[in-house]
Amino acid sequence: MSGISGYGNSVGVPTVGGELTFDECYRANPLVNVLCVGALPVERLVLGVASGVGNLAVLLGSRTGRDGIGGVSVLASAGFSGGDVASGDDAKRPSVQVGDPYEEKRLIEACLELLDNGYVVGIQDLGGAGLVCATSETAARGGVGMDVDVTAVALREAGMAPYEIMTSESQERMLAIITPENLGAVTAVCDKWEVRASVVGRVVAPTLRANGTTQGMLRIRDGFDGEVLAEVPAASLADEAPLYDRARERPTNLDALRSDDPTFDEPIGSPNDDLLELLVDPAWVYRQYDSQLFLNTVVGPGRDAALLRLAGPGLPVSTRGIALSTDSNPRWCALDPRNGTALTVIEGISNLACVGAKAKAVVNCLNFGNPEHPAVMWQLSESIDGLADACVAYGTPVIGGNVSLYNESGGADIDPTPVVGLLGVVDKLVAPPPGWNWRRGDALVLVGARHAYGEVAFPLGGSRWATRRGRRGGRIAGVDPESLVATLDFVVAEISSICAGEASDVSAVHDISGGGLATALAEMVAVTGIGASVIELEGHGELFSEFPGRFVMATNDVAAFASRAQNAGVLTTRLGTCEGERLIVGSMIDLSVTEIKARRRDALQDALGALN
Amino acid sequence: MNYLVIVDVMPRAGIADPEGSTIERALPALGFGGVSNVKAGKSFRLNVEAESEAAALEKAAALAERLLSNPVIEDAFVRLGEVVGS
Amino acid sequence: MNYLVIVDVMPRAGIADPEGSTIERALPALGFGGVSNVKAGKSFRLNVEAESEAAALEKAAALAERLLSNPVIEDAFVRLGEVVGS
Amino acid sequence: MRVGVVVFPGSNCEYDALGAMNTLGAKAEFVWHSVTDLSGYDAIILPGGFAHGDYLRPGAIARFSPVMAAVERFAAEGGPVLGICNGFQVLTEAGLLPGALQKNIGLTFLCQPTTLVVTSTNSVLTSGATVGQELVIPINHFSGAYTCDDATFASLLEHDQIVLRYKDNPNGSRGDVAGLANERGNVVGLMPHPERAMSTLLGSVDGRVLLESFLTAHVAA
Ligand SMILES: Nc1ncnc2c1ncn2[C@@H]1O[C@H](COP(=O)(O)OP(=O)(O)O)[C@@H](O)[C@H]1O
Repeated sequence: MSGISGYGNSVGVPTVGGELTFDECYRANPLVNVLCVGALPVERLVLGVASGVGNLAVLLGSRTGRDGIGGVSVLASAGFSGGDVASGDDAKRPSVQVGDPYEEKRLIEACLELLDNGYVVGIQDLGGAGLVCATSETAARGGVGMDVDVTAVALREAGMAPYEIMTSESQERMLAIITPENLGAVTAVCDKWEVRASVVGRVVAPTLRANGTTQGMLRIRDGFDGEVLAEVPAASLADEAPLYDRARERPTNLDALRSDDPTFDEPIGSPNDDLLELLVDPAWVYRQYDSQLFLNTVVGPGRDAALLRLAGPGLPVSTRGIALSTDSNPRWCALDPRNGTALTVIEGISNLACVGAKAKAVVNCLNFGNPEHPAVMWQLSESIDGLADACVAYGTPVIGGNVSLYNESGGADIDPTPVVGLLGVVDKLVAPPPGWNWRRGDALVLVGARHAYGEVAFPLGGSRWATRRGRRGGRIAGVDPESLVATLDFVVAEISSICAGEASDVSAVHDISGGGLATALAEMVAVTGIGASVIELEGHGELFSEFPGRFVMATNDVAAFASRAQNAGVLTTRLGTCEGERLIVGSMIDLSVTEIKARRRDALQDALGALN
Repeated sequence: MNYLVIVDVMPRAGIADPEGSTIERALPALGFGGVSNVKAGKSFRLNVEAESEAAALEKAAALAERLLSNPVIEDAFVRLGEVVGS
Repeated sequence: MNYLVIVDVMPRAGIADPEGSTIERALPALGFGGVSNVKAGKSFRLNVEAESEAAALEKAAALAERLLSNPVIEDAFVRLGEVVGS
Repeated sequence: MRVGVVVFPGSNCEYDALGAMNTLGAKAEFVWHSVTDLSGYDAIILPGGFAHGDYLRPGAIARFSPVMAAVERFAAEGGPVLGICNGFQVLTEAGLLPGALQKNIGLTFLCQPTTLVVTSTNSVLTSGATVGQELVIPINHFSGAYTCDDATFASLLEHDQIVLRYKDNPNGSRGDVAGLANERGNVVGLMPHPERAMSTLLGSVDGRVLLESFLTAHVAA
């Protein structure tokens, strides 16, 4: 959190949302996934392509140190359990990176100014495998060769070997391809922002091969006209990587795990106490992040999805909005990586619907254990299939992502943790969506199927309720895409009309996800400060079962609302009324608003309290 | 006895020190030429209850290692200040 | 000559030191009893080009006063490290 | 009304401040930190962000930027100067406002709405508000706990320089100070972000009364 807060706030990127998951399996393997969204007019798009023989490759930003050398190629492909890394020669270990948001901020400003002025032919960030990667990829995409002078790279440490310079993963660097005529102008912009700029490479013509085809070569040299230290076809590093077909095997204990289902035999206990235990307000986390910079955050962290005006410094005025949601559910995915991943996507789409946004695109980060373990490879493969299934069913292309493998320690792999990020669009955003603030007297309606699709009406496998009791087995819900799509479209239509400034009887909306219906109701109670009386439900399963694609909505004209839903082919159930100072759900839940608020507010701080 | 112990925590050699470099870059404009190699770290002062100077230093070193510094990126230097009282 | 100078910057007496107090509060739970009066500040190391030790210290003191510390809330302590080179 | 919004390397709220000023009908433009002449401007804003990375202490390096000597002259001549968040920190480091801003008592960054109480209208920022008026305006900072010695605090009270206080102190600020003016009232610093409270779509319009005061201050002066 300090990393996100200290770097993100300072570099000037509002952190508008997120997801927080605690589980024993991350004890030695904490995961942090970051999704960053930018906006630019399409005509200003510049790609990471080197072109134009004679053009220069300019390295911008930080000096290069021994940061993370071999990070991608060595650490990422070695399990830490083997001891080879831990026991390695200390001096050879890569330096840990210390981020410098101030350097990055100046680098960003300089790059934007270079791009605005049209000084740049191509540009790429330096990430895994550093300069090797950036130079070979830009050259390969441009079908050209590149000569790189390792001695031209500004260094932070003395005595770095050429391979260290080329593979260093020092952050806060960019590689820009420019024409020689623009060098002076580029240097001037960089000087203004106090950003270092050194010409480290030249675009050269591809070499003609014996068979008549051409091939761009990446040549690493000691001085531009000096000795050639390495020479490889650029494409061999960029796109011609070896393909593995690793052994996959369905985990042998999966059937046993799935049949150990808390749905059927886990004692009911006290629903009141259970509900209080499930309430966690992540505000303690997100208030450490600047969520408002640039004045576009209409819905910030803490609700279903973030909603921003599609605007920004230097962008044309628009009344459109973009919505973002990130989701993951390792509990589901451990039991069924394929459907668990699909359900995770559905949860993301549902979150977007709550702020009136139609899902347009998905990104993902696949966090898995050691893929050399056949069971992990099977999970990975299943999860990707589940993602593909969901994206086909709901028309949401996967436009990017990342992979984090070898999350293993002491021989134990993490639970499969695909994290999805969804981007949605609101066509007209002139008023905020309703949020969770129902009014006294409003009718409460469950929108979407009351029962889960499949054999069990209210599955508890993989639920937070069961996990808290140490029950990690069971089955998760199935999905009926057709009724789901109708429900999602209905909610989007209802909420987007409010965003467009139209009058509506709807006052609140929240999707049902982690912690089930009871948790969704309690969260809304905590935020509005108004209680609710809800009908008797079909047992504790209905309180705590988690299957996405359902919403709690509040309306002051339930007849009109129900008929709109019916016309759209969407199921609704009248849950009760917003009233009083208590949340009462049939005979199972009876809690005061004050108690719900307090427990939710303090849960995280109490749990993590030691240092605060 | 009660010993005053001072713990300085500095970035390790080879680890980037953005704060130090930023200060160093700013100095010439402030009229401070001839200053180089600026490193920025932390300093802690604590009163440590112990049997002897050696014991106080040992306790502070353990504390420095476990809590006050991140040994992956920082070195801790522990020294005695003057005795505070008994 | 080039002198290594160490500047410690500490919160002034009477000025709140939330970082020091937080560390102090956390210590017993981490098994470090008998530690009190924790103060948290900063430490800087610089190479100062000067004619003599005294001149180096004087330059560093001026720097500490003007830039490295905020005299409204902090005290600066300047001392020599070992000579770095000539 | 020409408003100069000073941009240091590392500033990040400059667009927001500029936008707020322009929304209120001013002609705002950016002033790069190396500029030494502010004669064309009627008012100056030091916006939020992390000038020079906030390294060392927030504002510690920025106060030495060339523009600050010009800001000092501008203020000495009675020109309205507003420091928002990081800008407030720069003003205290530069000695244009007394005291200092320390880390929040909880040692975490805080981005959240706060309720402020107007405690003095004796400043270019609060002249259009009324004493006792409550305003909901977000804060967004790590080092926002105002501190000063007893003599300074007594003098602040005596000269009615505390212009905004937190209703529910979020950061350990001495005397709940959220915003402060110099004796003359033309230099004001505050930790909350009035430019973030300019639109119902984004949650609050309570920043308007403050920024409108600031814009009319020049005319009144
Ligand atoms: N899980 C994934 N799903 C979709 N696209 C992916 C995934 N993993 C990687 N990609 C895409 O492959 C490209 C290379 O990814 P990566 O090697 O992680 O890039 P980088 O090192 O620049 O972050 C990127 O365009 C990325 O979006």
